[in-house]
Amino acid sequence: MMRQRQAQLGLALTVLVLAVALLGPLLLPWITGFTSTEFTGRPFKPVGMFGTDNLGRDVLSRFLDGGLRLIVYAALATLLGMAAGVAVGMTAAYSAGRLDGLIMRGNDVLLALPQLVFALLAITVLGPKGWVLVVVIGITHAPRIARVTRSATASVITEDYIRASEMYAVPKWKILVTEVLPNITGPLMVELGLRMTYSIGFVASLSFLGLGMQPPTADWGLMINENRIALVVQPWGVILPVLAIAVLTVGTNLLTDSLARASANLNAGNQP
Amino acid sequence: MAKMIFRRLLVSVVILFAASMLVFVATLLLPGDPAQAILGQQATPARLDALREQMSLNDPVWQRYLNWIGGLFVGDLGYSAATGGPVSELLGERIQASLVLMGLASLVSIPVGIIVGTFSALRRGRPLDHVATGFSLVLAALPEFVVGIALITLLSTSVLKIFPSVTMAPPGEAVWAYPIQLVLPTLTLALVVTPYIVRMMRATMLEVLDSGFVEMARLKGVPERDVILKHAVPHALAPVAQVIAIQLAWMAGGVVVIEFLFRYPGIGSALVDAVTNRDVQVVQALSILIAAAYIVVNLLADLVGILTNPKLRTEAVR
Amino acid sequence: TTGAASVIPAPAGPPVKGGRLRVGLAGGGSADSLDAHAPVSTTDIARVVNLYEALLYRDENFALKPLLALSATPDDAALVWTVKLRPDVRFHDGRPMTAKDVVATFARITNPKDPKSSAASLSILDAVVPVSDYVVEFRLNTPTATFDDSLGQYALGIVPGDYDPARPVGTGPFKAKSFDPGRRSVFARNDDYWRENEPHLDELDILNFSDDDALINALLSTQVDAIGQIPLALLDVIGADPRIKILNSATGAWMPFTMRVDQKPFDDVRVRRAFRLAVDRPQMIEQVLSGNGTVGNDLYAPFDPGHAKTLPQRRQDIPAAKKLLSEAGYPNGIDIELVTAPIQAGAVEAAQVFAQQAAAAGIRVKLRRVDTTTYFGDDYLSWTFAQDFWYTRNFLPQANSSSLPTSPFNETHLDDPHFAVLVKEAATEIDETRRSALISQAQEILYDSGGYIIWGFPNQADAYQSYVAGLIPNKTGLSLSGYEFRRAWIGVTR
Amino acid sequence: MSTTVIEQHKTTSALSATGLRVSTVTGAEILHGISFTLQPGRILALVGESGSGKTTAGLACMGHFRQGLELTGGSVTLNGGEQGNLLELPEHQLRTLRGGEISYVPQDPALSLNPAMRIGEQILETLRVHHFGDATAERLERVAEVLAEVGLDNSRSYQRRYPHQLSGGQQQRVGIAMAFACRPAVMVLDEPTTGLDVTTQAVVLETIDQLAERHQVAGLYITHDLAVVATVADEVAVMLAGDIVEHGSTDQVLFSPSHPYTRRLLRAVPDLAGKRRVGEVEAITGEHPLVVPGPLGIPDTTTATPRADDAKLLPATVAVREQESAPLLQVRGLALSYGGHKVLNGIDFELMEGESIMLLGESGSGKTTLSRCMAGLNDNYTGAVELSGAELATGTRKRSAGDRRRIQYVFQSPFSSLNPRRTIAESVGVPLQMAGVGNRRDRRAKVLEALDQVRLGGSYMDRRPGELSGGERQRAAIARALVNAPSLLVCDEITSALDVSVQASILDLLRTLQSETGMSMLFVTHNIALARHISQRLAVLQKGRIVDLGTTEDVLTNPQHGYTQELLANVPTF
Ligand SMILES: Nc1ncnc2c1ncn2[C@@H]1O[C@H](COP(=O)(O)OP(=O)(O)OP(=O)(O)O)[C@@H](O)[C@H]1O
Ligand SMILES: Nc1ncnc2c1ncn2[C@@H]1O[C@H](COP(=O)(O)OP(=O)(O)OP(=O)(O)O)[C@@H](O)[C@H]1O
Ligand SMILES: [Mg+2]
Ligand SMILES: [Mg+2]
Repeated sequence: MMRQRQAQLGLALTVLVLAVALLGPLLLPWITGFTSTEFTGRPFKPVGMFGTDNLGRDVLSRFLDGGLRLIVYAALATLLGMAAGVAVGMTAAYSAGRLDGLIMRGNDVLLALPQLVFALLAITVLGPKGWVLVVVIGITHAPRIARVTRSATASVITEDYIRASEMYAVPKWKILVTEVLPNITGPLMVELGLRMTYSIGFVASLSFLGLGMQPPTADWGLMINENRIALVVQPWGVILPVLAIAVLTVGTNLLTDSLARASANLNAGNQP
Repeated sequence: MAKMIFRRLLVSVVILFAASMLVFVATLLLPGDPAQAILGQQATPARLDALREQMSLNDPVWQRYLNWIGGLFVGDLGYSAATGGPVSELLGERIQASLVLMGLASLVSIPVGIIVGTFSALRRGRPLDHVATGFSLVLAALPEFVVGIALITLLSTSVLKIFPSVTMAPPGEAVWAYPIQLVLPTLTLALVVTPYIVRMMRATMLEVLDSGFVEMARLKGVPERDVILKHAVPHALAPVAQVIAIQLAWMAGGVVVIEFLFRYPGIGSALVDAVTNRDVQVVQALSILIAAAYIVVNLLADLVGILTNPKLRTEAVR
Repeated sequence: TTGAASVIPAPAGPPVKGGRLRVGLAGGGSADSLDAHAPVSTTDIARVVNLYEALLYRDENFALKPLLALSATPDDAALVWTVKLRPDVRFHDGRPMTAKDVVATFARITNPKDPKSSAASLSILDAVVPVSDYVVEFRLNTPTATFDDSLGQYALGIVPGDYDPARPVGTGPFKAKSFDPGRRSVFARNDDYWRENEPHLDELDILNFSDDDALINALLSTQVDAIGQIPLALLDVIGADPRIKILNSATGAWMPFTMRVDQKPFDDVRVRRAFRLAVDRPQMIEQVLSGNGTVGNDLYAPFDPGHAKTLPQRRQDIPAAKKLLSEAGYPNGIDIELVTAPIQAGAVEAAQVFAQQAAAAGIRVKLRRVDTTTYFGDDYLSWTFAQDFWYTRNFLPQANSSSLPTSPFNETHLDDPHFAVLVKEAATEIDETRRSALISQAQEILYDSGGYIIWGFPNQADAYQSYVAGLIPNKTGLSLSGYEFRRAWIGVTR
Repeated sequence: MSTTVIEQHKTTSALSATGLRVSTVTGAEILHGISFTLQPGRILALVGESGSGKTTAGLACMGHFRQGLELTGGSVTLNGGEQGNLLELPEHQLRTLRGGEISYVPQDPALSLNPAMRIGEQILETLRVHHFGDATAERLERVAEVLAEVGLDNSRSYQRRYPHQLSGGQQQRVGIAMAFACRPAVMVLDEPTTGLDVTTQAVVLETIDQLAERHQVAGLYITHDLAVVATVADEVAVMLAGDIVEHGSTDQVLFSPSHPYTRRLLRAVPDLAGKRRVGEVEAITGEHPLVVPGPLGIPDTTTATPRADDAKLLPATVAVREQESAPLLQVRGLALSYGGHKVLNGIDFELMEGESIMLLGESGSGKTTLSRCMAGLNDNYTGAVELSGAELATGTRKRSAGDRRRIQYVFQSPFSSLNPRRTIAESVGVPLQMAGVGNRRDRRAKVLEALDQVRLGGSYMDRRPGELSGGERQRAAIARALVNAPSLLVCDEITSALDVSVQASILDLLRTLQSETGMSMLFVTHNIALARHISQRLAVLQKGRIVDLGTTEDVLTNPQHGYTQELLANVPTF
């Protein structure tokens, strides 16, 4: 019951932020009277409901327009990382032996490289483009996900139902997809939630360091960067996006956390 | 056991080596010419050439790599393109400063994380547990600069004006000579790191508390305090050590944002500087340093795992 | 637009001696140096101004005043300039400053093997000859009526013959005490300073900050006494704090958009005009500078005596811009990439505002933000449409730096023979009135067909604790009284 | 707490539980008010199927309730009740009783001993918390003494071992030593021999018996193994779904049961002598009712009368052996080792068409390894496995689809052999899919047929394993093996994870299927008592070698090898 409440809360929070992010751009300027790039007053003045930003644009309009990209990039990066990490992790665990060792050591090398350095370098080399962000963040996720996937897979592949499939000579990829994958969704969901949270924070952090989304894009991460200087004076430019990011990450975490536990229970039901 | 540790050590060295190669290649890709970057607007072809020669940018790549690796072994990290001085000199103080910050944050977050996690597990489902899990969930979800900015507004500029928001120490004097300046960066870092430890500690403690031997200890009449301290907690340490290792490693590479925010003179801000200045040698040195830190803490965590697990510890004995 | 905030009610009474002033400045990094002749970052400049002194300098009203010189006078052909030196000046190590040192200084700066930052503007210099202990002759290869202007640069500090940046000896009001690149530098009072009663302070600390945020927080939490260059958007708010005072100085510094006149689409003067007409300058000042600035008229050097004040102020005229674009072959508007970088506070913001304003005229701007290093990297001076930042200068040095084919920083790639002739004539014209007339004519060319969009001159705003006294507004564009901390004193004990 | 004190209470009850009620915090009642008393020196066996509440009752005697359970009524008193109701004592008083006055031996010592603590220290800890003796030296002495009492080495170095350095039987004896260390008046033993092989089990039972006798300890012995009950208990209480349905002396309950449940339970227990007719019983825990075939494969729904030697029901064997036809499966010189460890040491045997062989051996003897070699799940063996005269390739992937189809393998644990995320129909359909039955409709039809064969029926098609009981899952697993009509079914301890009654129904099913389809069967088990109920021939495996092979009757009545003789001597019977 507790868990259900948690899932509901998580879903509500996530949907709330997603709704803002998805509908916001459509509802402009109808809802605020301004577009997100229009000037409504001097910078950091209490014009409009939440004041103006560092260039004198309407904060609420920027806010409504600014969630989509962050969410899309973070989601894409997470998915990319999940896809790569899950594929690598499952392959490693299933192949066992030398290949496993090789893959996991390679993984360790990647893990040892500081993520932020990697991101800094990649963005400096390739420029702060959307796909670069997605790929960079995705790649930094992959080894971590691979690790989790590998250990989850390793505990599943000792199960007899995998042996049974082996016995019927089910192709290996099919065993991985139909037998293993559904049974490691628990840890993967946890990982997904964690990585999603992390991606959102990462995209925002890169914007904070001036490496992420580029002006004049309306973007939550960038908004924090642009307006944090006036935190004392006109905090809304920071508080709105920070709140949205926090609510979103907390929401996704709650949701995946409860999903993961539900799925763990489903598996536990299998044990005597 | 010694053999096992030796093997891990060997693997770690190989990994470090591979990482060094990756780092080297990655820095080669940095656009622009470091010499140009240093000289900036004042660059003339003659000066550029001289500087390139001085930085041995004209040597073939493999030779530069070998030179660099060779230098690493004798503690020679090369010369900073930006200052012209040895990298080791430039970084020495900053590494110390970062270590102090990380050390302090660990001193706060590790015991707090372990204690809160344990209590949360013991009070499972009760208000204290809900508060602790809720807090760690929210904190873990917030990007670090948000935590930092929130603390600055709360404790430094707007609400209470207790702590300085930036770090400043006279040259020649260490940052830790002014403890009050360390409060906010330490607190931010600790707040970022603690929730993970709390969550891991809670999860493993829950598992351990449900285990047969804890139940058995209770059925033996062992007092509850001993049940927790002697039977349960030691079993939670190995997985928590892993998490702590990951957090420490994250701190090594991820304090950038926090150091940047508080103008803390550590390796994080040095890294951002170095990347924008194309100070390749410094980027390389820092990357390999952080990689080494990652490998070392993980090795330590593995060691904790081996030491707390008699099965692994006694393997050689049998 | 200089507000009431520029009136500084200093702590009452005569200046108090003693005390330490901690100055926070954003910028700088591990590449910082104390070299008198190679200042790059703002902190470098602040240090150089206080350690070293040039022969002449620009005062707070941007008037050229003698500093280590007593006078600088040209001969009739403007080929030889005679500079009389102040006789009572000693270096920090106690040695007197003489003509020999001046010669050595200029030799160091123009050393062809290792030219320093001002070498380019001294290319006209043939030889520096000591006439007597305190008289020096500058012999030029090109007649230059405004050579004194060149001598008034802060990067031309006179240093002893055996100068070594590791032992930074100058004649300035402060001596170097310690230096930690990218972080902090400490200076002590020069007790033998030649000016009476100055400096007031015992010690001066200059602290580097990585960003404005940290800078302002440091001021608000009294970790520093004064900070240079605060974001204009925060002026009102910071000023509202009774503990804090604001120094708001109008300047001649400018932050232009640069259009390469030799490249499509800007090789067509109609396109350049259209772009200039698309800008709403007052709104630029409002949004980018929060109103703290002076509207520009696509002309630099507003404080030059020859500044063409009579040219009509350009205003936004969307229909005209559209018409011009259409005539130039862009009836459906034009797509353009604007390269911007955080080279100066407000630069990226100005680019965004421009993009927004220009859209009305069918100019679809795509911003490409790069980091400063990239901006000043290989492609510097060859961007088609970009931005730049210049401190206050008079017309001729500025034109020499940036508007002639021979200029080291001709970012607009302007190559107008008529303009070049006018500049050359003005440069040799000793008579000030006539020179001014020539300058006005040259400016008219820029006004009509130049590659710069000069939309305004941002004010320079600094903030300091109200117990700090002696700081005055300064038009040079350098922060905090042009970094002349010899004036500053601590009003009350804190 | 000296022996003399206990002597005084010899006549009174050591522990008496009255009206124990326990329910989950969500309100479901698990114990419906059960009562029993324990006498010094006597052992009460609490028997019942899995989930009937035995452990819950045992723990309630200790005043302990698992997370999620709570006491709703009843009392427990010790030594005639002078300390009052144990369940109402404050925590600290209860603690002094636990491990001291009343102690507990857990089911699984591998999980219940702290893996990070030396065994001597674990026993010492018990003594310390109960202030046994005055000084550490005295306690150390007691540690050595009690280890000797349970028949373990009591040297210092042995005491310094960690649990993982002991075998399962040794671990269990450490558990008993720990429980016995403070000389308790009452001991609760929760299935202490489950998971041990018969030889070790015999030793442990012996130890318990002696300790109880010698020190006048009252014992509550929880088990589901009626054969063990016959060996160890003085009294028996039978539990069914949270109630004690029958209570009496061992002889009375085992040989003249009065409650129908007890009777059914007893009938499900396989006996070595083969006197009881195992199977034909309706599974007690709601298993699907079985239709029992008569001698000629015709369903026989008449009431069952005990018949001797179930295996004789299988007529095919006799016929086959008489015809001396070619063997279906021939194993020659099969050997396998993991690293330096030789697991199989040259196995030779053959299996006729329609014949059932039982492969018997203790844990670790190589049973699973051998059967997996035949199924092709182990591909690193040497030697040959021939099917109908043709040598099989080593791994399943290398075998032809036909070979794969003909040998089918059923895994030991039904809890791990079905993918919890796939429906029964999906899992059962896999062999068909891989055999190239492409059409979904055809597959479903065949799956349904197989499910019918194992008496599950169509309603199970779209369920997932989590919604099935253990017996039902095992049936589904068997259905998967049957769906392609194999010639040989390899069953690896397929009933060892199940309750006796479920085991009975599975045995029934296998016998029926064999007679229906005429397939051969290799039935792997460690439970010798099953021998007469399932197979015509018996092979005894020890340390990777077949040490005895012959007809069931021959081997049981006239064992050749010493190991077989020892097994037969140790098997508990009643
Ligand atoms: N912590 C618990 N929360 C909820 N229900 C429980 C809990 N522990 C046991 N049960 C339920 O109580 C019933 C009795 O469990 P118990 O463990 O006493 O059975 P058992 O007879 O010991 O079975 P087994 O032979 O499998 O050990 C079962 O139906 C079980 O599902
Ligand atoms: N994959 C493996 N690697 C190494 N040793 C193994 C492996 N699998 C089994 N063994 C060893 O081979 C021996 C025989 O194992 P096997 O599983 O065949 O025994 P078993 O008779 O089936 O035992 P049980 O009754 O416990 O199931 C054991 O000693 C076991 O430790
Ligand atoms: Mg039980
Ligand atoms: Mg087995």
